[in-house]
Amino acid sequence: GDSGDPGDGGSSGGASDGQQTVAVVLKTLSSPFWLQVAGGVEDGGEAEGVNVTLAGATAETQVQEQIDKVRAAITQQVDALVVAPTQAEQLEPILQQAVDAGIPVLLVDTDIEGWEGKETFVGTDNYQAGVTAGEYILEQADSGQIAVIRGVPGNPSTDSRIDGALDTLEGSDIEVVADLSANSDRAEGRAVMADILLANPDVSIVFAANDDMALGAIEAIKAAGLDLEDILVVGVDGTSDAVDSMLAGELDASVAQNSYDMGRRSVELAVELLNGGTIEDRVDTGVTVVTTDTAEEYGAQLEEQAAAEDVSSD
Amino acid sequence: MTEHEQSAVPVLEVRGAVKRFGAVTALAGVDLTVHRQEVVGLLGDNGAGKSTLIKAITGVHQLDEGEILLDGQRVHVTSPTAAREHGIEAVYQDLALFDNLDVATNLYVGHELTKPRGWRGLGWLDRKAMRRDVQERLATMQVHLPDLKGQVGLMSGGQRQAIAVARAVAFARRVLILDEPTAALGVRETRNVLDAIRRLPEEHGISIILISHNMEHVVQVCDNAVVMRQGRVVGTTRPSPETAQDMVAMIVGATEGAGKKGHQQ
Amino acid sequence: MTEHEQSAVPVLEVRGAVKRFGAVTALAGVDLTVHRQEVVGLLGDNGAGKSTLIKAITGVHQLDEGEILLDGQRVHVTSPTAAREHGIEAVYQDLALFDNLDVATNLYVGHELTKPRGWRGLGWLDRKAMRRDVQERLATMQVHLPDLKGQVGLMSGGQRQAIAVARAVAFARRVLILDEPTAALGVRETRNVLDAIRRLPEEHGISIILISHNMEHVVQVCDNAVVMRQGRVVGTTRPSPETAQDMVAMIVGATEGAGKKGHQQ
Amino acid sequence: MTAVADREDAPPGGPASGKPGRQSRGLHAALTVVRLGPVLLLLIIMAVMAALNPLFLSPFNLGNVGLEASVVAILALGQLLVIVTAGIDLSVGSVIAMSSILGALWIRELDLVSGWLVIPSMILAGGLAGAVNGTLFVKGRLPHPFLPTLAMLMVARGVALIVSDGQPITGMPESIKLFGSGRIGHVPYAVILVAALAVIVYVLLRRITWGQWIYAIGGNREAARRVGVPVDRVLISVYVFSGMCAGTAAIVVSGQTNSAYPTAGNLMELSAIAAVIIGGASFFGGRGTVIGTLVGALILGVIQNGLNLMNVQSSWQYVALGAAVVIAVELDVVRARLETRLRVVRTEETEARA
Amino acid sequence: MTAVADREDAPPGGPASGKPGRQSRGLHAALTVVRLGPVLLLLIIMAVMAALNPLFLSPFNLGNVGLEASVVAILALGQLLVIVTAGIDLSVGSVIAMSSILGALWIRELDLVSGWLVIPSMILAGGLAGAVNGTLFVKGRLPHPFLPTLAMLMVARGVALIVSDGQPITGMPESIKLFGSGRIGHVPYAVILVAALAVIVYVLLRRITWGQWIYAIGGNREAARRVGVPVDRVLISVYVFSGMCAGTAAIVVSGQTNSAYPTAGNLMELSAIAAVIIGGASFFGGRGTVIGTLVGALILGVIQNGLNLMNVQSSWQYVALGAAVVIAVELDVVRARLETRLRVVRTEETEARA
Ligand SMILES: Nc1ncnc2c1ncn2[C@@H]1O[C@H](COP(=O)(O)OP(=O)(O)OP(=O)(O)O)[C@@H](O)[C@H]1O
Ligand SMILES: Nc1ncnc2c1ncn2[C@@H]1O[C@H](COP(=O)(O)OP(=O)(O)OP(=O)(O)O)[C@@H](O)[C@H]1O
Ligand SMILES: [Mg+2]
Ligand SMILES: [Mg+2]
Repeated sequence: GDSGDPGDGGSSGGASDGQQTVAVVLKTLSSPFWLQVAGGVEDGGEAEGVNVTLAGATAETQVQEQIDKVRAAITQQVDALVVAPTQAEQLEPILQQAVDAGIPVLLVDTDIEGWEGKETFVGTDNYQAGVTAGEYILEQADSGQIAVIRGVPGNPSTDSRIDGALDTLEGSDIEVVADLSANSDRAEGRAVMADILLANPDVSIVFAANDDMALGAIEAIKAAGLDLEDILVVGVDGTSDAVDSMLAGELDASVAQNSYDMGRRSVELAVELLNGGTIEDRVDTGVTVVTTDTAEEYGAQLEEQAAAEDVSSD
Repeated sequence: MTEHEQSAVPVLEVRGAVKRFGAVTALAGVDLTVHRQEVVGLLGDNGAGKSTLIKAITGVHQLDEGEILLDGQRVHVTSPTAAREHGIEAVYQDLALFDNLDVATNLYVGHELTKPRGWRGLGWLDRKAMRRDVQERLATMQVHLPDLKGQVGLMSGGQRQAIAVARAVAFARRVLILDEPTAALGVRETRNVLDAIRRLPEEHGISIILISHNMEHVVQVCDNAVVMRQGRVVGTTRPSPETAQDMVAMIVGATEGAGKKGHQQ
Repeated sequence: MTEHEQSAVPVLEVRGAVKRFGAVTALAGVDLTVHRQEVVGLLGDNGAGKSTLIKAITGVHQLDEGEILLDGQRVHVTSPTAAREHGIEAVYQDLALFDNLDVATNLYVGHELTKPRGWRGLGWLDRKAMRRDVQERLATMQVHLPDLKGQVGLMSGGQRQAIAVARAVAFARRVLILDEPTAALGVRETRNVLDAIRRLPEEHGISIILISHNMEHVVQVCDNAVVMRQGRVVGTTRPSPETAQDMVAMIVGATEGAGKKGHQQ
Repeated sequence: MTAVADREDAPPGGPASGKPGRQSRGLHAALTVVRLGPVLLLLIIMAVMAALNPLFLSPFNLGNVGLEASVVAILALGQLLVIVTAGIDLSVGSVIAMSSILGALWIRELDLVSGWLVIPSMILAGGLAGAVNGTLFVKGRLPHPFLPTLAMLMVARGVALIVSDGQPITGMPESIKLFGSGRIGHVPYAVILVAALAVIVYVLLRRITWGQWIYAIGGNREAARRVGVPVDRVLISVYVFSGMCAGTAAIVVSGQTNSAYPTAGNLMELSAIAAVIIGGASFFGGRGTVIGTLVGALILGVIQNGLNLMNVQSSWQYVALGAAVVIAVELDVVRARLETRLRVVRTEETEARA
Repeated sequence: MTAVADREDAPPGGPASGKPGRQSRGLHAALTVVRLGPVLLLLIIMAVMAALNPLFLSPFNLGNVGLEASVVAILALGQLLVIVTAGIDLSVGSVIAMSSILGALWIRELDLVSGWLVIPSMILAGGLAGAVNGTLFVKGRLPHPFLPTLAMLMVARGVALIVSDGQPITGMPESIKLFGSGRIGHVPYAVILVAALAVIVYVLLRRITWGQWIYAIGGNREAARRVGVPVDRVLISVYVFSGMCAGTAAIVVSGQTNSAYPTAGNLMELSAIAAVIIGGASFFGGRGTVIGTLVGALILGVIQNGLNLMNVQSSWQYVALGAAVVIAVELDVVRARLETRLRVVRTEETEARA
């Protein structure tokens, strides 16, 4: 630890063997997207020769849990913190405490606009992912009826994906006929889609805020006896399940946020910073639209990057 | 029939009480009159409707038909709270105790002694005063309780009943209703309760309704006995060793009532 | 003292029973002997330990010290199920009824009549047989129940007790324990229960322990009476109109016991 | 009780004394209708939904409703047994995830094509979790199953996440997919599964001794012990059964999504409990019926489906669903009171004529 | 009860009869320790955590534990009252979100700089939600508060989402931020708030009549009615109080995050209920203490904090937390049994000496 002793007790944190420790607190570790990020983090840590500790709340909506995990990292006086805030501004007070305790903070995936304390932001924002999805949809169809499926109501990351897409589609001939939530759950995605199809038999486009719900929606479409060829289904995240579905010719596209890169770059940047280097204050990892054409290649890349069996690094 | 009956307006009068539970008619038009300082015995077979009648008087049940008069005034006893405000206290057959609370607390729930007296719910509990008081009240009934701070739920059947009786006796101001108050009591405790029943009307000017299956007790303490069968009053008598057999006959339905009403149905 | 006493090995024997609840000593070394076809009265003040003793015999409580012998064999009655398997049935003072179930069901819970007879939990319920049976059993006690399908929780105090007594009487094979079985019963129902107590030992070869506060009943039906006070046996007598006064004296502790044990403490 | 307060002023003899015949028949009909209980409630709610949205009553949509309510219904049937014993099983949602993941692992590891090995293994996994719940509660002498089943809620979710590595496992055998989306005519297989399970639960609960014991334990646990009911064993078996129902629900969820995923079944326990309670069971034990439970699950399903059909926004759905639940139980209270009232009036009439 | 079964073989007179003095003093000490109850449990768990991780006992971290446990503790204190009446309040988590959003709207709309207007309005909003809960339950004559509070769980979340438009509202006045992260020495303000609230609840529950009534209603609701306790009013007030506690918890949550957000407090109701039950309250009503509840909240907080410090992965945390909860309540069962046993032995000894 470099400075600013927050407690009187603690020895110098997790650096058991004199190595530097980077604590990575993601939103959660229980979803394919975040496991991908975790894979990047681990590889980054291994490549740079630092200890990384990975943590995440039990679900993306458990803000309080994440705050507790950041607090634990401060107590341990880690050398640097990489955080993917579950809620942007809501994490600012605790992250400012970390900065005040002399721990540099790097943000990944979700930025906190206007917060001076951060060292950098690595990622693309979710709104941008939504915009990209919207653009892709406009490429494929210039008119039709779209149904959008949201995540847990009030979850900013899934909400801004939808907002990005809806803002992009505004003014086009695509009409939004359904806007419902399926709590980021696959089974609920299926149920909601089944109801949407009944009320709006002419739906031709489906955009879901994550791949899980998109895959659930596909099951509903199949069950309704409709042809998947006639309906454009787009998800977000580029999970391996989504890739398999695209390879099977079911899902049409998924907007991937290059999650692995986010994880890896953030650790690399943290180490650079700890070694006295200066880093850019914004690193865009970009988004990729994975389609049936690119699915194979992207899938292979995923396979290679997948997190080790046991994501914990201790 | 008793000396009181003509003396004044009855303390309590029930007229034409009807109470139905779904398809069961528990009370089929019951009249009951209780005079000042009178002890009325309410007799009847199991399921005759005695408990239902007294629950209607104390506001636990609402009558389907009929009316209740206190000191000649028609009242709506819509809840047990209302009955208590009219000075009516009861020992129910199922005792209605708080098994999770100790003896002292059980006696005072709903009548708590508080430091600023009038404050009801917000008053500071005066536990010391209550504990002192409890000792006295239980002493008059000579119940042995192993521990006044013990949970009432763990006490013996008789101990529980004694607590319930002590509670009602303490707070009755106008009418005290006792539903089989000595059923679980020991020999001595029973004697004490019967003594209290005899003493209280004089001492505190209250009237008592006693439900009992024990003819001896009824003869000992009651000024008047009302016999019910199948939701109806089938007779009233002045209890004495001589009329005990009559009363039993009325209860089991072997004969016409000796009182003003005949055996119906 | 009774004719049975020397005749054979006692059906039930309790030796040196001690039971403590935290700081309360409910049984402080109790001995009890019940012979074949004998009716033993168990008397004592409220809180004397009568109910605790019978709960220990039926396996509801486990004794801290002491032993229980059935037909001279030492047994571990670790649960009420074990007691039932030994042919012991009891009416508890708190009745232990299922308020949510109807009369017939209440009588048969734990003893259900099923179609493949031996099947216990998985047997098909023979509701018709049970309902037929119930009618009979209740008829012998002459209780009026408004509706056999009514919830027991809504019945009157005496109706409930009658159901509990009918249940125990039906299934006892060796020892029947009755804890104040007539406390809530009407005149006629009480008479019927007392009759049954007198009849059953002969007819079915069972023994009975009767807990009661009513000396008259004890004199009428008991072959032998055991008096407890404060967790100890303070005397035994052969009940008769003449010894009734003695028994009362023993109960309230006014005199030394007339039986084998002296008044202690 | 308050409903009769206004009648205290009526003259003795009662208002019904004079009119026999016609009114009586009307009364009888009214009583029959009102006694339908929760079913009446469901019909009212369905009528409202149909009025609001013409699509609602289409046979296909009714199939959808059945399909969507089926998971909650299966869980609720297991939960019913638990609630009748005055217990609660909070773990069922997580157990869905664990069971389906464990079943899916079989498929992946052994390359099973047929579901007939996977299905029993899912049910078994659920039963195992239930056995742990029941044993902890009963043998651990805990006063209430809230904590052990809450612990299982966490542990089962954790196990699901750990063994699946947080990843969904896609690809289910045909037999399982059938339960997820297959239909015979308009009737989904899942609905047939629910019906079969309901019959089983009905028989267990009402026709054999075990069910009698469950009601007895719920009515008075100590009394059940005293009359020789093997209380401990019955209680454990009830939790095992609830776990097996969760395992059965896992089949439907896996079939619906053609996959097993570790976050499946999240919060489903609350819906299942709500269904049982809406169906008239008592939290204090001893009361509850199979029909009521099914109707409770259907009420929740109908409301959700109706709101989706009308494209009500999720934030408004929360409000609408909450309001609908309250209205539903409130209607049932009114219905029950009306029933008592009608019975009393009928008795009055019978007596008046006699 | 089973603990004494093995003693049936002991000769009459008992094993303790011969040994007075020394053993007695040891007994007395043991009994005193064992009677500490849940506190003893907390100490054991803290000792384990300290052994596993040296950072745990640092004053700063203990402050962290207090801060992290404070939200659950505040909710649990309100929930305690509800559970003592044999009820349940499922809405508290959502009410946190609704209260904080409503408070934050004040700030945004009126540009309030001071918290002294916002704080009461958050508490008030919580109380209002509680009033609705209580009124629906009591005046609606519902048999159990599960459904109305479940409905409020949904409605309050919906309202929070609707009025905030799904967006968090950032920027809280200093006074609120103080409760979120301020400390006096090592003691967080939030902990002081909890302590103050605990004293209030203690007084309400144990020192004044209202508290007496709460225990009475929980012990026997019908009896309470018969002895003249204003049951309806007391029940409603209990839900209002629980709602106000949720409003108070909203202050701490808003302070910690310097904002209000519509998903705040998610699932907190389960933790709050768990804390109350771990603290020894009974779901069947009539039992529960303030100290126990605080200890229950602290036990959850300590376990969570310890796991975080050891950087246990969230999937394993589920398993560990579940296991820890079961072990904790199981230890308490053992402790209670030991206490009874020790009391009996002490009585035996006293008698033997007499
Ligand atoms: N709440 C209720 N619901 C339905 N039936 C009831 C209810 N309360 C009482 N009854 C019925 O009404 C009748 C009268 O009951 P009640 O308790 O008044 O009798 P009782 O005279 O007190 O008898 P006992 O001497 O046995 O106490 C009985 O048949 C009983 O089953
Ligand atoms: N479970 C228990 N826990 C604590 N104390 C108990 C328990 N059961 C009984 N006691 C106490 O033990 C003593 C004996 O009780 P018991 O019920 O055996 O008396 P009893 O002779 O049946 O009296 P009654 O004639 O009043 O029924 C009483 O002081 C009672 O308070
Ligand atoms: Mg009665
Ligand atoms: Mg007794």
